[in-house]
Amino acid sequence: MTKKILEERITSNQKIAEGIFRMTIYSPEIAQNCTPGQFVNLYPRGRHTLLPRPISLCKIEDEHITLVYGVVGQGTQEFSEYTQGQELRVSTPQGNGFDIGPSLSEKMSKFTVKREGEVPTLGRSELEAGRQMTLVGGGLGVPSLVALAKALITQGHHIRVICGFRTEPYLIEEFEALGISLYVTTDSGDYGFKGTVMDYICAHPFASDYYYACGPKPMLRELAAYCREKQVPVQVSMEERMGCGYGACLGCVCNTQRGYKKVCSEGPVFLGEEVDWYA
Amino acid sequence: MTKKILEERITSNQKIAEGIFRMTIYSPEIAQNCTPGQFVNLYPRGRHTLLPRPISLCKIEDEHITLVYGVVGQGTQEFSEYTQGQELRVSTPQGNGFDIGPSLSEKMSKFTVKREGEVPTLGRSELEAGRQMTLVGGGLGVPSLVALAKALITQGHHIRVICGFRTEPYLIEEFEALGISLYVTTDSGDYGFKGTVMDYICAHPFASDYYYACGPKPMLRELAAYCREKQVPVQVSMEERMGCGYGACLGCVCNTQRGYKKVCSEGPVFLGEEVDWYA
Amino acid sequence: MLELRDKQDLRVTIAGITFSNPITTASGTFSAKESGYFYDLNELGAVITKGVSSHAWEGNKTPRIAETYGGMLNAVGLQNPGIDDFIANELPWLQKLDTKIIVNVAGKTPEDYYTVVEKLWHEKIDLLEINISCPNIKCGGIGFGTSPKMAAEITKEIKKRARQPIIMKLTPNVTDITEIAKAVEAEGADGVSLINTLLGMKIDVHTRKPALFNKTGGLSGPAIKPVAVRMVYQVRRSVGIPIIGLGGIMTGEDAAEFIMAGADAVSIGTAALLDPGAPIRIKKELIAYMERYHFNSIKEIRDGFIDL
Amino acid sequence: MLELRDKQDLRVTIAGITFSNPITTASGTFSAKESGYFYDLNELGAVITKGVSSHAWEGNKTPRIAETYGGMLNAVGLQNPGIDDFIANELPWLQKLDTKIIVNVAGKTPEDYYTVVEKLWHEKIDLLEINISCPNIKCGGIGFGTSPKMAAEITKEIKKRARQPIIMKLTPNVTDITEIAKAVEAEGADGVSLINTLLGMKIDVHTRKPALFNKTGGLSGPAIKPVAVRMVYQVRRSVGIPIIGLGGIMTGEDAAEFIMAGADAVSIGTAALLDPGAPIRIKKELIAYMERYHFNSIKEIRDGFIDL
Ligand SMILES: Cc1cc2nc3c(=O)[nH]c(=O)nc-3n(C[C@H](O)[C@H](O)[C@H](O)COP(=O)(O)OP(=O)(O)OC[C@H]3O[C@@H](n4cnc5c(N)ncnc54)[C@H](O)[C@@H]3O)c2cc1C
Ligand SMILES: Cc1cc2nc3c(=O)[nH]c(=O)nc-3n(C[C@H](O)[C@H](O)[C@H](O)COP(=O)(O)OP(=O)(O)OC[C@H]3O[C@@H](n4cnc5c(N)ncnc54)[C@H](O)[C@@H]3O)c2cc1C
Ligand SMILES: Cc1cc2nc3c(=O)[nH]c(=O)nc-3n(C[C@H](O)[C@H](O)[C@H](O)COP(=O)(O)O)c2cc1C
Ligand SMILES: Cc1cc2nc3c(=O)[nH]c(=O)nc-3n(C[C@H](O)[C@H](O)[C@H](O)COP(=O)(O)O)c2cc1C
Ligand code: FES
Ligand code: FES
Repeated sequence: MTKKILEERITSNQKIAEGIFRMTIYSPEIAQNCTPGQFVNLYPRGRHTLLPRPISLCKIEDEHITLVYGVVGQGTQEFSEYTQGQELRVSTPQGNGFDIGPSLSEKMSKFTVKREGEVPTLGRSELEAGRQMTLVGGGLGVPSLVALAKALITQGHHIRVICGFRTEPYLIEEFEALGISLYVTTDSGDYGFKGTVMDYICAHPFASDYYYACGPKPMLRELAAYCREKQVPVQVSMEERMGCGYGACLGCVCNTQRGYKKVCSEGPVFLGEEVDWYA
Repeated sequence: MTKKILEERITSNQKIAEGIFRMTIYSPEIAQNCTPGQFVNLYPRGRHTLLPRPISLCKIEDEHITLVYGVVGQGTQEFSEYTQGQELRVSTPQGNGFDIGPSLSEKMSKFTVKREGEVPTLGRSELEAGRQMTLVGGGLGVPSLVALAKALITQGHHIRVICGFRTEPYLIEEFEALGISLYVTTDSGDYGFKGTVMDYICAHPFASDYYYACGPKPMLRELAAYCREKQVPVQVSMEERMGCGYGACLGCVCNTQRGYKKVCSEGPVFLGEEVDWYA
Repeated sequence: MLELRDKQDLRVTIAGITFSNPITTASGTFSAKESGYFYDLNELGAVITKGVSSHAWEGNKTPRIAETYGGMLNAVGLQNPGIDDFIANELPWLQKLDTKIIVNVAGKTPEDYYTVVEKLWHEKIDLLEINISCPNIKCGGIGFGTSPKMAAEITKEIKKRARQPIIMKLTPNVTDITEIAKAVEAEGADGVSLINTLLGMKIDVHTRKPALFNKTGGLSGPAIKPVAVRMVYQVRRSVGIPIIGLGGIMTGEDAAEFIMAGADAVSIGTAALLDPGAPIRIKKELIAYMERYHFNSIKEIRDGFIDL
Repeated sequence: MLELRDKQDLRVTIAGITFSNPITTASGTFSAKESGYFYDLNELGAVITKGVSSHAWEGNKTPRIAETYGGMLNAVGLQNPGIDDFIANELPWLQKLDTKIIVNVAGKTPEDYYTVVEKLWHEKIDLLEINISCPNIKCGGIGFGTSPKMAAEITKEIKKRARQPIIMKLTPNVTDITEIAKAVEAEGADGVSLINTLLGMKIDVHTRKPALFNKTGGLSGPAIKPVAVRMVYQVRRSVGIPIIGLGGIMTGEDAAEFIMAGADAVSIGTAALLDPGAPIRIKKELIAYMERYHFNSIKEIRDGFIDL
């Protein structure tokens, strides 16, 4: 009895790029009990669209959370029409979020539940000291890296962020405000490096102790292969179409070395190593 | 190509009795092309409630129409939550309305279509001069009598209105403002005469050249039987569950001496004589 | 990357009859007179009439309509004035239109169907849609549609007697729709329409009575679309004859979905009750969809489906 | 006219087992662990587990879920760790609860079912729900549920091997559900659950592919409620054994509707995906409904139905 569906108030909801919106919600209950990489379920009001829409936490403040979402279908279209002051149905945080090292793992375990033996162990030692971390994001995978970057900085790591977009980048100023190394790519070449994030990584070799990534599956797959070759750990945040969004329906599985795992409750973050990319 | 679904603006929407709301809509297009007894279809936005809700015209002004409706289910619940300034989907006027005499019949024929031989003829001569008219309404049938009373006064008739309610009456002030004889009954006896309108009529015999009625079917049936006995014409506005509300689906029929007739496009007003009350 | 393109070619051909576009009106949800107040009927690919029977039918008592979540139930019971009245009073009016005419034929006995198709022999109409699937008629109709044997039999007999091509309208209330489709194809059906309504029921827990006088009724509207798409998909892979697809089409994208599943044309039913101009809106949306994805013809949409 | 009344008696008895209330969890939409974060599981009349098979099943590839108008499609494909894992890891946990336990049994072959029910012989569980109706398993499952003969056969054989009473879960994808219900009753089924999902399909016209990896899937949610109510109504008038009614129940009034149609208990499925606490909310709403209309027991609701 620790999870809930809340009715929370929207404090702002604005377009930040073509088809991309940023929504801020007043919710101390969520803000004080979440970690980067977790997501919330938003429940549309349009009663013919029944299922929740999972959206990652982008920024976590004392009493507010920020979500950044793209308008791709009916649910997100509806969200984009919400106005400041309106209430929306939102779940408490779901999933396990990124593993960002020992000092936070205690906090994490309060809000996430893993069966014995299921905690990823590979790469945990790498998280212990001030390391060189690379965060790789593609499109609507970029938002969840904002909260992650901030948390990793607090842990004393050195952060490099590489973000890819189709044509128009967003959230750039958020990363810049953190004072980290930022590299932007666009498919169109309209901004930054022309190409994908993987094109960029291959063209500009650099050293990195650890990778985190969120974005489209082909990007994650390529990055996981790259990291395996380099023998560097990578955590990937997987996306899958969901039914319940809280672990009851087995709708959202990801194929791993240990069989199908639920993205919503056992993910969305997995080690690149454990995902069966070609299932 | 003369009918339309309009997006019109609500100018007010207020509770006037327990569970009863009055909505005013700015719509010159409707207001200038309708007659008493016609109705409009309101289309809910809640996309799981698909079908239109027929609501009678209660008041017709130059550029506004007023609807009075009871909250009985999901559709009317939704309407009751609409606020001033909001737009709603509303059809142009449907059905034939009350036949209120020759001077208006020309106007009527512009907006309603009847097949040859289907125009009620009984009682038309009675409409020609300044007669004694009785309007009988029950519950949510009362609203449509407001517009009717006003139109009949304009025609120079003498009007008596008898309205029945469960416990709490409404629209009383509208009738009083017309300066006509008004008799109110309530089932509970909380207001006016205790009993039904038929109880009232039987208890207080009076002379009347013509009757109009709108209300629950049992009331209409009793009144029609009464009028037949008295050999006085009566026009009744029938209610039936609708599909399309414009004559396409045959969902809303009323059994008449000439077979099933569509309430939405061939009614809702019928002569008491032509309805087959015991079908 | 915008190129100059020709206007899309929306034409489709069903049983040798070419429609200007794939949009038709689902039987029972369209009245030429009443629908004609809302839009120009000539814009339709074809009109499909309300079911016509050998003699006048009264239909069921009211309530005939009930609303459900994302759908509706109807138990109209095929009220219609009979074929003679139809030919005398309605058909001449339809024949003035510049669109194709499909007459939907209803019956309780085989003879009922024969009478109607024989009386239509000399009439200028394009196609017949034979409803062997109405759930609201006690004594027959749906019976023919639920057994492959009976469906085959009635198809064969009607085919002998009809001058116009016949489209058999099938019921979804069966274990295996492909069996029925194959049976009617084997006996010479020129096409199939699917689906008719799903048999449903609603109880009003406030009045404590069935919401329909007839108790059960036919479920239609967007709620049933996934069942309809599945059946069109299955039937497309089982028979070679054309398919008119319907069941819950509300938008141009829904129409495209049916075409991808295998429909040659589509019908708009319930959508036209809640939006009288729906057939024309849906046609426009279908064109917009084709423009967006650079489809130049209905066939290109169908072929665009990636069904690995 | 308000009188002082006792608290309503919500108890219902199915095959000799008395539930504290008629609310149960539809198989496959409930996880004791995950659902238990949202509400007190002891409030349920019974828990019904996800389908359990003789060995671990992988289930289908993703996407397994698609949304439709007022409903959803799923093609999970009965992923489960198998009966041994279930008995070792899940059952002990369920047995600590103060509610009834119904284990849903899945199989592709008759032997699959036998293995599961035999392994459950010694376990403290209350009822078995035998799923002969899953549309997402290629090699079987639904096959048993679509033919009266096969349904009868499998019922008879399972009945021989099971210690607990068996509830046969039927598929709605049949021409006549009453035939199947009568067949399983004749062979000793202690009850029936209806309905499982309707077979449906969705094509994403943007990606131009089926929305589900498995192409077709099971349609559930409020969209299908009228079909479910109709089937419960028909089956109630065809057999004497108890019925667990389900299919699109979203509110307490929906639960009352199923009870009026003839259900002895109800299951909450899709509603719990969009509102994890739905079973308990629906229970409260059912109580409120009973208060409003002065029903004191579930039987009084059923008897309150006016079916002229
Ligand atoms: C763990 C997790 C975290 C996520 N975090 C985020 C996040 O932070 N930000 C974010 O934006 N998303 C995020 N997503 C994705 C997000 O959940 C989906 O984009 C959202 O649920 C889509 O809902 P919808 O109703 O708008 O689209 P739906 O109607 O469900 O449609 C979705 C898909 O249908 C197709 N489609 C529908 N309509 C159209 C159209 N008109 N044109 C073209 N294609 C169409 C597209 O393929 C589209 O992606 C996340 C997903 C997961 C699983
Ligand atoms: C020609 C015509 C003119 C009309 N004019 C008017 C008018 O001027 N004013 C007016 O108010 N109505 C009028 N009506 C009736 C009006 O159309 C209906 O009341 C309305 O469509 C109901 O819609 P709904 O969605 O609110 O109710 P629905 O959800 O459709 O439910 C309707 C019925 O279900 C039952 N019901 C549903 N929920 C509940 C509940 N919570 N408690 C108890 N019972 C329930 C009741 O029996 C109720 O009447 C008219 C009808 C016709 C045919
Ligand atoms: C009010 C109504 C009346 C109908 N009457 C007929 C009919 O006379 N003949 C027929 O073949 N189908 C009839 N149908 C079925 C429709 O033509 C169509 O097959 C079904 O409604 C599914 O399509 P939809 O979801 O777009 O409405 C009727 C449907 C409705 C809603
Ligand atoms: C995601 C999902 C998984 C399901 N898995 C099972 C299952 O394992 N066994 C079973 O008998 N029914 C299964 N069902 C069917 C449901 O138990 C239920 O019969 C159906 O969904 C209709 O009820 P609803 O509309 O309330 O969801 C599943 C349904 C869903 C939505
Ligand atoms: S979405 Fe239901 S288990 Fe993940
Ligand atoms: S409601 Fe459709 S004909 Fe009257």
